[in-house]
Amino acid sequence: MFLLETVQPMAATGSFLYAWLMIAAPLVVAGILLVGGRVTDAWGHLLATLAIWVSFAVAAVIFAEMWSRPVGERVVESHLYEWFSVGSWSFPVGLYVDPLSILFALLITGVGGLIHIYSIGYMAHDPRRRRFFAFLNLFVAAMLILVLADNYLVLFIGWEGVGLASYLLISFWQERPAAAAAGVKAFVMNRVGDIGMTLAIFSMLAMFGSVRFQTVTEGAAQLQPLWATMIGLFLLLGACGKSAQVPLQAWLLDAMEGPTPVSALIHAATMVTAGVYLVVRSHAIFEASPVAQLAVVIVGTVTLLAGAWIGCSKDDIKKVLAGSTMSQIGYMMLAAGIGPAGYAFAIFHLLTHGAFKANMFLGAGSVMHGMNDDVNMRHFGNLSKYMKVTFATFGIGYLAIIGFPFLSGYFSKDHIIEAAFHANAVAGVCALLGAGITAFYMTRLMLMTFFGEERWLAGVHPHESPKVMTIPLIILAVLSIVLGALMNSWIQGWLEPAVGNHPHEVSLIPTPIGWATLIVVALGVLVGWMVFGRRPVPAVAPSSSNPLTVTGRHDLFGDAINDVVAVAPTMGAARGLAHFDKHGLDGAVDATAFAFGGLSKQMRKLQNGYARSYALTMVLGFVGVAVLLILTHLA
Amino acid sequence: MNPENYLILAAILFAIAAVGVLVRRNALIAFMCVELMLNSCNLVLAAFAQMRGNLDGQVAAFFVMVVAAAEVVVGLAIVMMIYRTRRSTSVDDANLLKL
Amino acid sequence: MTSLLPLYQITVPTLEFRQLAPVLLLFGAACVGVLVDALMLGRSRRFRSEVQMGLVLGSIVAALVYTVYNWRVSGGGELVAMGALMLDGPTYLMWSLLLFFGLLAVMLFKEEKLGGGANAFASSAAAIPGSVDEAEADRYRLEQTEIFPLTLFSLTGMMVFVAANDLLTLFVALEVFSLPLYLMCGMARRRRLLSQEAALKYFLLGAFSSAFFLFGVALLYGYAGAFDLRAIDAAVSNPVYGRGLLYAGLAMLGMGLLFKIGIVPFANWIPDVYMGAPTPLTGLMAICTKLAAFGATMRVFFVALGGEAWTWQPIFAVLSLLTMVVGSVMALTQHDVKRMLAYSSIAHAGFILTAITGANQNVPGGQPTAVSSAMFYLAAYGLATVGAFAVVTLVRNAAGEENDMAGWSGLAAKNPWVAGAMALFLLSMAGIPLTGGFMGKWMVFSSAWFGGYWWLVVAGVLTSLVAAFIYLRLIVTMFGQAPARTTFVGDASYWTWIPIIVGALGTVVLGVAPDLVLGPATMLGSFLR
Amino acid sequence: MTFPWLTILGLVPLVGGLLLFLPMREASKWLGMFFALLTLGFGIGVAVMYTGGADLSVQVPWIRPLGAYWALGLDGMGLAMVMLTVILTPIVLLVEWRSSGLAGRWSSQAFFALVLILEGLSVFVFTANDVLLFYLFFEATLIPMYFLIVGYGGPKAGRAALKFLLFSLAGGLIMLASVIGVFVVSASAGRPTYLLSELAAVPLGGDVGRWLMLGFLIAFIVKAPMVPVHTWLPDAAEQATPGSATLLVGVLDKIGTFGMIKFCIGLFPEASRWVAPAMVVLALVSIVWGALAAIGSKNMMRLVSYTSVSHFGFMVLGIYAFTTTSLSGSMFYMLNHGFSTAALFLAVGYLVSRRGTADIDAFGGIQKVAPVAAGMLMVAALSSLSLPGMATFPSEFMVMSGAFGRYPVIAGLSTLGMVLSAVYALRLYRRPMTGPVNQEAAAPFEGRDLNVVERFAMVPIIGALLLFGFYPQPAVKLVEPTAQAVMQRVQLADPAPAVEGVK
Repeated sequence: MFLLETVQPMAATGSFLYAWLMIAAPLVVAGILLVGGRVTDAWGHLLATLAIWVSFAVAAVIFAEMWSRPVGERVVESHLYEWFSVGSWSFPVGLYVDPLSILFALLITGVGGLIHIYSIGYMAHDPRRRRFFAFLNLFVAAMLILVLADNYLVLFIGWEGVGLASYLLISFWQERPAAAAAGVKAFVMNRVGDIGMTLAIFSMLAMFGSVRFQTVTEGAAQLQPLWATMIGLFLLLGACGKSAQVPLQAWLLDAMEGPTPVSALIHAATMVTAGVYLVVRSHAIFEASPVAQLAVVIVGTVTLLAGAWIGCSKDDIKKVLAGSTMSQIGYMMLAAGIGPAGYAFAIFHLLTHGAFKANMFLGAGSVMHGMNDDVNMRHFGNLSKYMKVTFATFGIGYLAIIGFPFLSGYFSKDHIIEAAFHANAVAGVCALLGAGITAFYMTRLMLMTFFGEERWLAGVHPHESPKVMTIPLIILAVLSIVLGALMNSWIQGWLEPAVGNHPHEVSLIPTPIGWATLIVVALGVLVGWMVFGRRPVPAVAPSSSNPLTVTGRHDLFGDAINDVVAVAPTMGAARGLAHFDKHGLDGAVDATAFAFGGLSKQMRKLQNGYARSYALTMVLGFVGVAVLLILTHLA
Repeated sequence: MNPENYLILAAILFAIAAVGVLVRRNALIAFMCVELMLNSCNLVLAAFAQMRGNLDGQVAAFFVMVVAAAEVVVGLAIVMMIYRTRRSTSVDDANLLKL
Repeated sequence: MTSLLPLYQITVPTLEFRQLAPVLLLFGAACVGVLVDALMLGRSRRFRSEVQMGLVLGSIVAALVYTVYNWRVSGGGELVAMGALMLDGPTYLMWSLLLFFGLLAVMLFKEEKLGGGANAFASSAAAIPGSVDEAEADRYRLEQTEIFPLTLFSLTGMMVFVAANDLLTLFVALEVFSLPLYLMCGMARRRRLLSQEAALKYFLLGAFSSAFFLFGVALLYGYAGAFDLRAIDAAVSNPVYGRGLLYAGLAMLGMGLLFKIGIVPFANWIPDVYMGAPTPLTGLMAICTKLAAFGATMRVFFVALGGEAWTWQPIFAVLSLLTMVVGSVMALTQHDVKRMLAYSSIAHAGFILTAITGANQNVPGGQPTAVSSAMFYLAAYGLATVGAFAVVTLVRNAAGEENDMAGWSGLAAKNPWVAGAMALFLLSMAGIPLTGGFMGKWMVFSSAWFGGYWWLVVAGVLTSLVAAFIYLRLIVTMFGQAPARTTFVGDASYWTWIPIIVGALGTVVLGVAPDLVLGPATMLGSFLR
Repeated sequence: MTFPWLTILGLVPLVGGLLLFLPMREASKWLGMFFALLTLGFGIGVAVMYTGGADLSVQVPWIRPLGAYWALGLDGMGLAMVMLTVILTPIVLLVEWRSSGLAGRWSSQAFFALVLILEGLSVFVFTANDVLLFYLFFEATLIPMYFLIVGYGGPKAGRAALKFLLFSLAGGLIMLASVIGVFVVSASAGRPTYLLSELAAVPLGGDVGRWLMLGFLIAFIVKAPMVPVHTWLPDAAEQATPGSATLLVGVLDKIGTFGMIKFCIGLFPEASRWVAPAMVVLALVSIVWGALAAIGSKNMMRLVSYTSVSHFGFMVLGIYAFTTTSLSGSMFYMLNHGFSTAALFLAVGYLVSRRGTADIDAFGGIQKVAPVAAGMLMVAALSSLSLPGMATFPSEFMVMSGAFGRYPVIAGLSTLGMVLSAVYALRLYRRPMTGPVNQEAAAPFEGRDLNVVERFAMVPIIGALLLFGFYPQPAVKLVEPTAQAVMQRVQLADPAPAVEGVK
């Protein structure tokens, strides 16, 4: 292990002084909308959208200023106030603006802003639109706290804040029991991950007496290996929860119950990538523990395959995309676990994925918009004719994700696969395989949705969405095309102050592994076309005994496993304890009372009303006393 | 004669009287047994006065007699009252108050 | 002085009239009371009870004043009446308490408004229940007022009992205070059958136990050759004769005393007698008899038998444990309020006995002794008890007092003040803080602990929990249940209200500012030996 | 002697409460509220004086033969608890303004009187510097609480109240034995005293100290309440009105943890160190047990009270972990938990008052018809699950992170409580509020979302939760000196960071 070069943060100056505005704007607006009530119904959504763009503007200005600074001055720490301090521990609230976090801020506010605009159209007729925008703003604020925090505890505030917002938005249509349940499930599973987060924080406090990124990064190398591993694994657990990585993946599919813009923003572009951010941010810890690193690689690899598997077998368009999201985040995890070589690639893929996946989710939303909110792809077909803009933009996203040359996914994913091969052949092969599967199920999605015959349900009249929805799609599609090429050779250098890696040379020309990837992807597309493109798709899912399909349709039995491992025991214990309290503990108390009552009734029989019996009792008592006297004297 | 014999006699008397209280139902007889117990005490007092060589015990016996007389007055009054009400002097008949 | 009457000379006994004034006052008033009953005939007959009450109140108040005055003047610690009585700190303390509670309890005797112009006692106890005589006596208000002089006689006996310095005086006093009580027990106006039965039982068992008592006295006399307590103490320290006599005497004497207190297994009489006796008298017995008996027990065991403490302490410990448990447990399922209070009084006796078990006499630093602890407890208990029995007389149905707990349900809705006062008394008995009962419990338990009996304290607090349930049950009945239909709160005169109000105030004062009573009590806490 | 502010602070509500027993008409409520607000005013005044450095303690001999004093004083923890009491009381009065006088209940005048008496007694409990004085008021608080349950509770209130009283009395009486024991030991050591400051010099170590400490501890465990003597709380809370339940759980139960810190540890530092491992385990059991039982509860009031069992587990964990952080966290938690539980009970109470039952399955889709009520319940539930941004988070974090330094495994396992808290809190929201609108359940809510008074009552509570969530520093600094004093008393130092030389 080598000690990484780190850049000392400097105090905030210039536009950095206003970094807090990024968080404050959406937070304040969320507060206004929630407290203000119906008064704000008419213009609330506009205000909310404005707030996000204000944040974006601030982020952009800061980004520009950061770019203009020399590399050594790009990490800025701005202390806001003392949250609390106790004993020798101090927990300040501060912002940590560095090349990594500003990229996130741009992603969050940029994609967030687009999705806000999109939502204006998407949620136009929802009676609780104001609340929706308030929650979205709350989410953006929390997410910004997460990425801009200068220590793990403040990060945790954002971490939980996005969890809350995610819960609120998944359950947004709460009159649907499935949505309400999905929200709770998401929150609770995230909380399981939070065990890891909190334990990591506790461990850091025990080890360093501080949770500042700076302190942890500098001190990580001095950790005992055991503790480094522990902290690493704790962090990984947290990351798994938030990023829906195996084994805490089950909530993400259910989370698709939320409105589609939510799926796009939270469950594709931003929140679910927080785990990757966390691992990259904590790179020093992982570098101190090869075990933890390996664990990250394993989790990432397993998840990228698992997500892809699920993506292959779902008919629900959003769930396919959700599986795909899991899978893509698996790639990022894998990259982040590889070590210094992978951090930049993880972030790179994260950014491009944010663009094209948001694009596709919004596209799916647009499709649903035209299909009376149906999500079953078996009821779609031939939509390319009726929804041209949606089709075009979706198509670009499709090409980007499968890694069509020179679109954004091509650069970012190939780098990961290549890096994976260098680090760990097994992971590399899996990643390569995953790329093929990705191509397969995305092809399936495209074919079932936009091509083939029309399998629409009665009364459905597909139509293109309004401009307010298509314009964000177009912008995101453009980003999906150019982002990869723009950042390919730039990202490593840019992130150097944050992750301390020296850039590798990356070229636009495919390497041997790159070629292999292209071939595998092409194969995937071909197979997809062979299966779904050449013959009609049944409108009802054919029953299948293929274990792969069955497992995939059941989300790899994630719910069943959770049920057996956690839910059933917990609920059983809960009911058992509630019952035991009433009948066991209270029963014991009642039994004692009852026993005393019975004793009392028995003893009262001695009080039989006969004076002679009383006299006898007295004499016997006297004898007893006499015996006692004798006994005490013998003793 | 050994004065201790008086003590033994007194003890026997006391025991007999006490058993009498326990076994006899008739309130008057039970009451008489109590008096017998008091008298056995008198015997003890007198015997000890002799043994200890002072008169205190004997004087005390007189006090006891007076007290016993007073007790008789009260006791008979109560027994009479009960008898007039219930037409019975059985102690066991009076057992309304119990449990 | 080892004998009462020296053989060859007869001295004229000297009586210290000032010191003896409280006793003599009561005794004199009692005698006058007898005459009043006998001589006020014809027209003046109807004023009898007023005159009697005046006599009683006047004499008790005067005696109380005299007691306090004597205490200020003499400060305690002198033998009077030829060595028959010891006027030391505890004596003054107990006299004051006896007179105070006697005064409170006797007020209930005079309550006539509640019963529609008649008090709780039979107008003519000699008349057969249900007979023409009785009806006539009721109709023409041919009231006998012997209860008042009888009460005074009894109080006189109690005062002598707690001050007696020799066993013979003790015995005589025992009878003097018991005999009137036996009689009065049978004099209830209503439910006379029960009342008479109570009298019979009380008398028979009381006489039985005093025979044991007397036998014990005789044996101790045999052991020590004298009746004087200090002579016995001397004999215990320097034994001349075998200890068999001592132990047998101790046991029998103890039985007689514990019977009067009501310590299990000598307490069978308490529930029956308390239940059958007229309620105002129950109030008097519950506190004054107990107080006197405890006072005498402590005097005998601390002064005369203090040298044998290691012998009787374990026995007392066992008995107090037994008493606490039996009293509390048996009260748990009672439905009759008076009977419940009777059982609870047994339990309280057990709690107080723990203080005697501890037997801490001369403790440093002006802390409470066993005597002051027990007396404090009795004071707190007395206030609550007198008040509680006064409330019992108030809660009535068409036939008289409503003693069934079912009839008490929802009392709070009918008269929150009465229910509130009762709740206060019950809470005090349960030992809830800010009431006198709590401080009392604290005192007796700390006394026991000082004597090394910490396990008894633990057992005591656990028993307190059971005991608390008893009182809480009645509180729940009064406050938490729907009002019973046939029960009402009687319209009483101030003779009932004064004890209730004094009881309530006293209970709170003892709980909040115990120093007022505890200070003097602690000062007077040690017997002169 | 200075002006006895603390005595006045306790006497004002006591006198007010007693005054309210006098017959009067509608004015009684206003008078009651006046006294509650007056107390609040005094409380704020006392807080200002305390933070200004004024010495507010009084010490007057009270029962000389016992060495007991009328000794009142404040420390950070005491002030926090006093403030909690005086803030919650007017809120409770406001909430119960109408409902206390419903048919089948006692008069609302008596309710106001009892609440005020309870407030006064609580103030004395939290300020007593004398063991006997503390004990006296500790037990005395039971009585008004008992009547509050009996007189205003549900159909089984009598039984529940009795259970509450008997459990508390059981603990209290065991404590009485120890209180007496302390007297005996101190008297044997020379001069009897109950003054905390003087008892500090009395040797209360060894086996005797342990036994005496256990007596205190058992009472506080019952009071807090911790598993396995917690079963009285759900019953009492289920039957009590929301206002009474708030006072019961929010204020009265705090005496348990308060007592552990001030008396168990203050009097018996050595024995407390000895018992700490067991207490930590018991705390963990309480955390998990309470949370699970909350999940398994069908009655919302029961559910809320079970959450408190869990939360008290955290407080106890923080206390017996013996670090400055965890202790401060516990004390801070005591304050926050008061607000958090109040919010929960009041929010649930609003639902119950309209629907007439607390059965969680009797509701459904209420959010649609009563969004404000739903919002309140949501905020309350979030504070219960210690979401960052809520005041409960920093406190729970301090407890666990502090405890982690000494008992990593236990503290680690206690994080299970976090997960379970999410389950019960969201269950509490989801069942009544979400899903399809249950017509029968929703009818009573139609057009009857929270009224102005009900909203107004929630504002200070939620305000406090958010304020201390985002800016806990003042509260932490208030209680930290107490934590440091405890650390000094038990002679333990905070665990040092394992990695040296990093800053």
